[in-house]
Amino acid sequence: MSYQNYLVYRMGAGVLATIGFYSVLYRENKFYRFFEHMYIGLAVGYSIVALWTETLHDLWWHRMLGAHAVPGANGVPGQPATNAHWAWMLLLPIGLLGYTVFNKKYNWLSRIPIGMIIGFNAGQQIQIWFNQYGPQMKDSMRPIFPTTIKSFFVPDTLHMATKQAAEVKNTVYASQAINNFLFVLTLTCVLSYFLFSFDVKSKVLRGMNTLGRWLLMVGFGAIFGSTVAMRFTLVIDRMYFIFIEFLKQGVFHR
Amino acid sequence: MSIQPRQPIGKLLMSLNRRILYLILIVVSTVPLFFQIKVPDKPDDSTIDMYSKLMSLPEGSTVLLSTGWTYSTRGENKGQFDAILKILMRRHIKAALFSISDVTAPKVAIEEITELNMERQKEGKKPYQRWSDWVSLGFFPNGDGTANAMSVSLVKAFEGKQEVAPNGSVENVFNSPVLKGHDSISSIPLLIGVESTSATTTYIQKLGGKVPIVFAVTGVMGPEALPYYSSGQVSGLAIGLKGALDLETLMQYGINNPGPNGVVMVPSQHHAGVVPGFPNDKNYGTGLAYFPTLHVSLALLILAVLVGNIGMYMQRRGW
Amino acid sequence: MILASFWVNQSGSIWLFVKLILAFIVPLAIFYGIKDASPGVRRAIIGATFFLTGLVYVLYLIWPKPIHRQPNEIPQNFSESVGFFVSDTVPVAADVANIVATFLLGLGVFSVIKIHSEKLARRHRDWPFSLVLIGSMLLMVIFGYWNYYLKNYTPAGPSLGNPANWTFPSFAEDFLFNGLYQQMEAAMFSLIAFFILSAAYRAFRIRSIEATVLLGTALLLVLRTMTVVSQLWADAPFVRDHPNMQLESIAKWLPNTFQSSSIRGVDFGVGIGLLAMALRLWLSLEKQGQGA
Amino acid sequence: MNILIAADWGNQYTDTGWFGIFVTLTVCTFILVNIFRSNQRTAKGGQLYVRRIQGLNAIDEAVGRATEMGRPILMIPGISSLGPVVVQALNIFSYITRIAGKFATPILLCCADAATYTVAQETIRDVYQTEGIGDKFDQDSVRFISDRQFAFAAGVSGLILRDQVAAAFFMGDFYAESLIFAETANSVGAIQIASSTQTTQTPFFIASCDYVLIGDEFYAASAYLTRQPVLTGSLVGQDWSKIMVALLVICGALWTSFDLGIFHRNKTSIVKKDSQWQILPAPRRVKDSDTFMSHLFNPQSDPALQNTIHRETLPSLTTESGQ
Repeated sequence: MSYQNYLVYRMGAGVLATIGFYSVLYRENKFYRFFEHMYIGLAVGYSIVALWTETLHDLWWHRMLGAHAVPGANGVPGQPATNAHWAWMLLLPIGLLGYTVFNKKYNWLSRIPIGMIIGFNAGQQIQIWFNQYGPQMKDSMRPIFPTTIKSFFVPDTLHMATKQAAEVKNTVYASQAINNFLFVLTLTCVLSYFLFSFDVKSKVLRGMNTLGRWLLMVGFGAIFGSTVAMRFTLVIDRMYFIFIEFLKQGVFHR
Repeated sequence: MSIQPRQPIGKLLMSLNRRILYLILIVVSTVPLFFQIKVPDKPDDSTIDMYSKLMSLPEGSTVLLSTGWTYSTRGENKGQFDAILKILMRRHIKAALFSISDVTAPKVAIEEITELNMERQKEGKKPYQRWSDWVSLGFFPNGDGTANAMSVSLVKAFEGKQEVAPNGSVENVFNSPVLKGHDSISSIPLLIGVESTSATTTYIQKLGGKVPIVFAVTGVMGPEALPYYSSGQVSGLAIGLKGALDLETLMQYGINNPGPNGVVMVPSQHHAGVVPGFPNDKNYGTGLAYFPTLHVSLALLILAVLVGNIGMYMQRRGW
Repeated sequence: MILASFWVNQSGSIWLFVKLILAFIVPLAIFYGIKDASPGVRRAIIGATFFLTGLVYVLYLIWPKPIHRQPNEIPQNFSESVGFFVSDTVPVAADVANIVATFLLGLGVFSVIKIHSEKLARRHRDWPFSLVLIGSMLLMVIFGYWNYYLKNYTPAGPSLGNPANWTFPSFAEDFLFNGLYQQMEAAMFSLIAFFILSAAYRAFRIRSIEATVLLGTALLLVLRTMTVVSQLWADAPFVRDHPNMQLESIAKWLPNTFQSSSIRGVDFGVGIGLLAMALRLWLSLEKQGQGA
Repeated sequence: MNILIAADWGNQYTDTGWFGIFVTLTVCTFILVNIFRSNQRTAKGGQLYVRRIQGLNAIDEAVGRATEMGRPILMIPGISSLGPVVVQALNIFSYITRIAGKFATPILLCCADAATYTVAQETIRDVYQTEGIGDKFDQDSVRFISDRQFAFAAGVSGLILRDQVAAAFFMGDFYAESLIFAETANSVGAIQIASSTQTTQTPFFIASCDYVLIGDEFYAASAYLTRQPVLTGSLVGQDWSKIMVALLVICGALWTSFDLGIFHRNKTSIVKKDSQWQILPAPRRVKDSDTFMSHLFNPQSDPALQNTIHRETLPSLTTESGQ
């Protein structure tokens, strides 16, 4: 069997699986259930394979045991030896502690490896907070007053000289100032919506709260709109796979 | 939810059986695939920024190419990945491929490069060689940690990763022409991420400000990545299938670039200056292939929403 | 040149193996010793675990980082030693968390196998499907490792990049992985498109101001993606003279002005919430999180 | 002497590198101070106010319905790896489990991460034990499905369809699979309460779930449900921090506006480059990068520092990194 023929069979299996999954759109059935269980089996199996091949071998085993030097031969350059770091072994007993979780009496020991994972993760959240949000704070501090009154809208820079165009970029026009004001207002209103520990009695704050909720909906609508538009691509891709790649190109060689 | 003949029409429109909608969607997203339809495209500013960034890389430099997509988002990411790689191949830029979001991603990416190489060979061009043009660093399960380590030192982050050299020996990736001498992230001119997960956020958190970053993301990650683009943390962004089509269009026409008949096909106020395209190469891929079909599917969505609302209106009126 | 020290040994040396065995047994012995510790001690041990692991990253944030550090540079003073230590530890810490988490995968696999083998043993209604699950898992594991072995530990390994040199295990692995697994993933994911359609049909009704605002924005952005529509719009008589009225300009203005800002507003809140949660966990202020 | 100080303090504190750390520490201080205040107030018998969160009031209703129908409650703590988000989700779930346990309503908790599975197993068992119904705890009610995103989605939707869950709680980090879960649960008529820390997924939950916790409400949930002083205190601290951020943004916007000049543009004759002020040959107009806020948020490093530091290296190690 040539590789090309194999590919057609491989695609055929994929098509069958796709149809199996789509059958759930009609209703839950045995065909779907078969592929669902096969899928989970393959996925768990793959995780078991990746566990060693992608993580433990490179990150742990190789570093722990090191490697001997390989002498060069036949023009192939040799490789230097790598050092062995025994301390990596300490992680194995710690990891094994996780397995005490099913024991009623000693299950507290499983909190040690868990504590390490959560601890590292929690520390990281503290470390990265400003790096993630700082630049966004800076960007939100947009100038809310125009620096020129020559024009309301930003002029067309398409036919301008480069220097002039750069000048336009550094100018805040009235329309931009209004947009920037709306930006800051939206941000503040949305933030005020998420204040939990104040009993909002003042009318202004309450108004801001409601406005914040509406503006949030604009944001969510925009997310939905831009996402939904692209999600259909996935189903189109499947159809392309079934009808063009498999049937047209694979089976009928057109 | 079944449809009964005696129901008033308003209620009927309001409660269409979902299976009918599903069936229509399948038909609608299949039929147009068989026809070659041309649709107009006006590239987004963020994609224009991405393209100009890619085109301004010095030839022969090395970029980090993070790939996070698998078959699950093939529809969106394949087109973007192909376009980016075509640009890198044509401009002789080296790439170090790796993933922090999915184990299978490097494998998928390598298959994609193989496919593109076959295309190149058909066109009589030099293939993009593993080891001398690109290396695969594989998957890094702890994305946060790896990105953090990358900010400290690339050698430490990619420690122990090996590749097969042309003479058959397995060697450290830092011996390859791609990564030789690139010990620190500061020597890398660009990090490109083709992602379908929030690995984008990880890169911003850990590597933002240390290296210029561009992303090609799926539609759903677009809104998440957009704030980073507008704050300048990301220098360019291609979103979803539109992003793929935009990149393809830009490769065909360039930016502010007069074509053979003197007409500027992609004018941009946002980007000053002319950036050339590759008018003589095969630029279009899945971006153009899927986009017309997407139009029809979206029309169906709008129609479905309209029908539901008309039904509700009619029911309120008692029709 | 290999530097042998307390932490580093030559690969394959006797000392390495002695240390490896000790490194495995001694912690186990310690854990065995503390297994009956009093609740106060337990809490202290767990609290210390949280604190010390988190401290690495907190120090990485607040401790001055060494400037332009050279390889093998000797720290000049205490502050610099700590700085060096922390920036050396950060990449290692990531791997440590990773490796420990990987060791726990066995627990998850155990859970899967237990549930399905019980179904098999009890001849539960769905037992054939449990058989399919366990069978496909075993196949994947067998061929996955077989292929890995062939690729990495046999002389023919490097040539397996080319399908022409494949033998049965490579084909089987490729079939399971690329033929079935990847395609199933794509199929599962693409179901979302169907669900989006039915969710939009059901939920997008003009009921309240909020729903209308959401619907209106969403539709506008969908229309903008349809370049044919935006082209037609741009050619309409009034719009032609007012570029700001183009669908694209509106669809750009809306996200830039309202979407980015409102998401940022939510994200600032989420970020602070996450920071607070992390802080509480790190300092063990949370009562429930540790199950204590 | 100068050299030593530079090496001592590192380049992150030169120029405005201190600012980010300062803001982070301020937020941390707000939270810790308020936790302390809240603890004190509780000791005196008082309690802090927490505003109503609609989605959380529906928890009792959802559990009640599941009990009536005798069908299980499904809980999913997101698909991210173990971290604060998952712990918070499990906090909410332990509250739900407590109510469900009282009525002996069956629960199902599906995990997409082995470490999460470990914690969940432990947390849920703990809930049953403290409620004194430890013998009712079924180990298999907490399950690991798969750590691959869509295999997890397939497994969970299979469970939803076959077990006909009556109530579903999706809390934590959800990505694309959010809609698969929500629509599948909707098709079997389950009450759904959802929350995603991924803002991009919230609209999908809004479209197909009964109640949605938006953004930060997820983190406020455990404080709202349990009224523990530590949690409510922390919530007040978070609010202070949010107000600080809002004020920072507003003041920054005003400051930047004034720096740029209103209506007629300001000019500048000095600029900061490589953290040193330099005099320009001729004054020019102010750019955004010249503003105070820009300087504050974009620290510049001084290249001169890097060359002047005296270095000693271990000579014997220069060839081998020792790694």
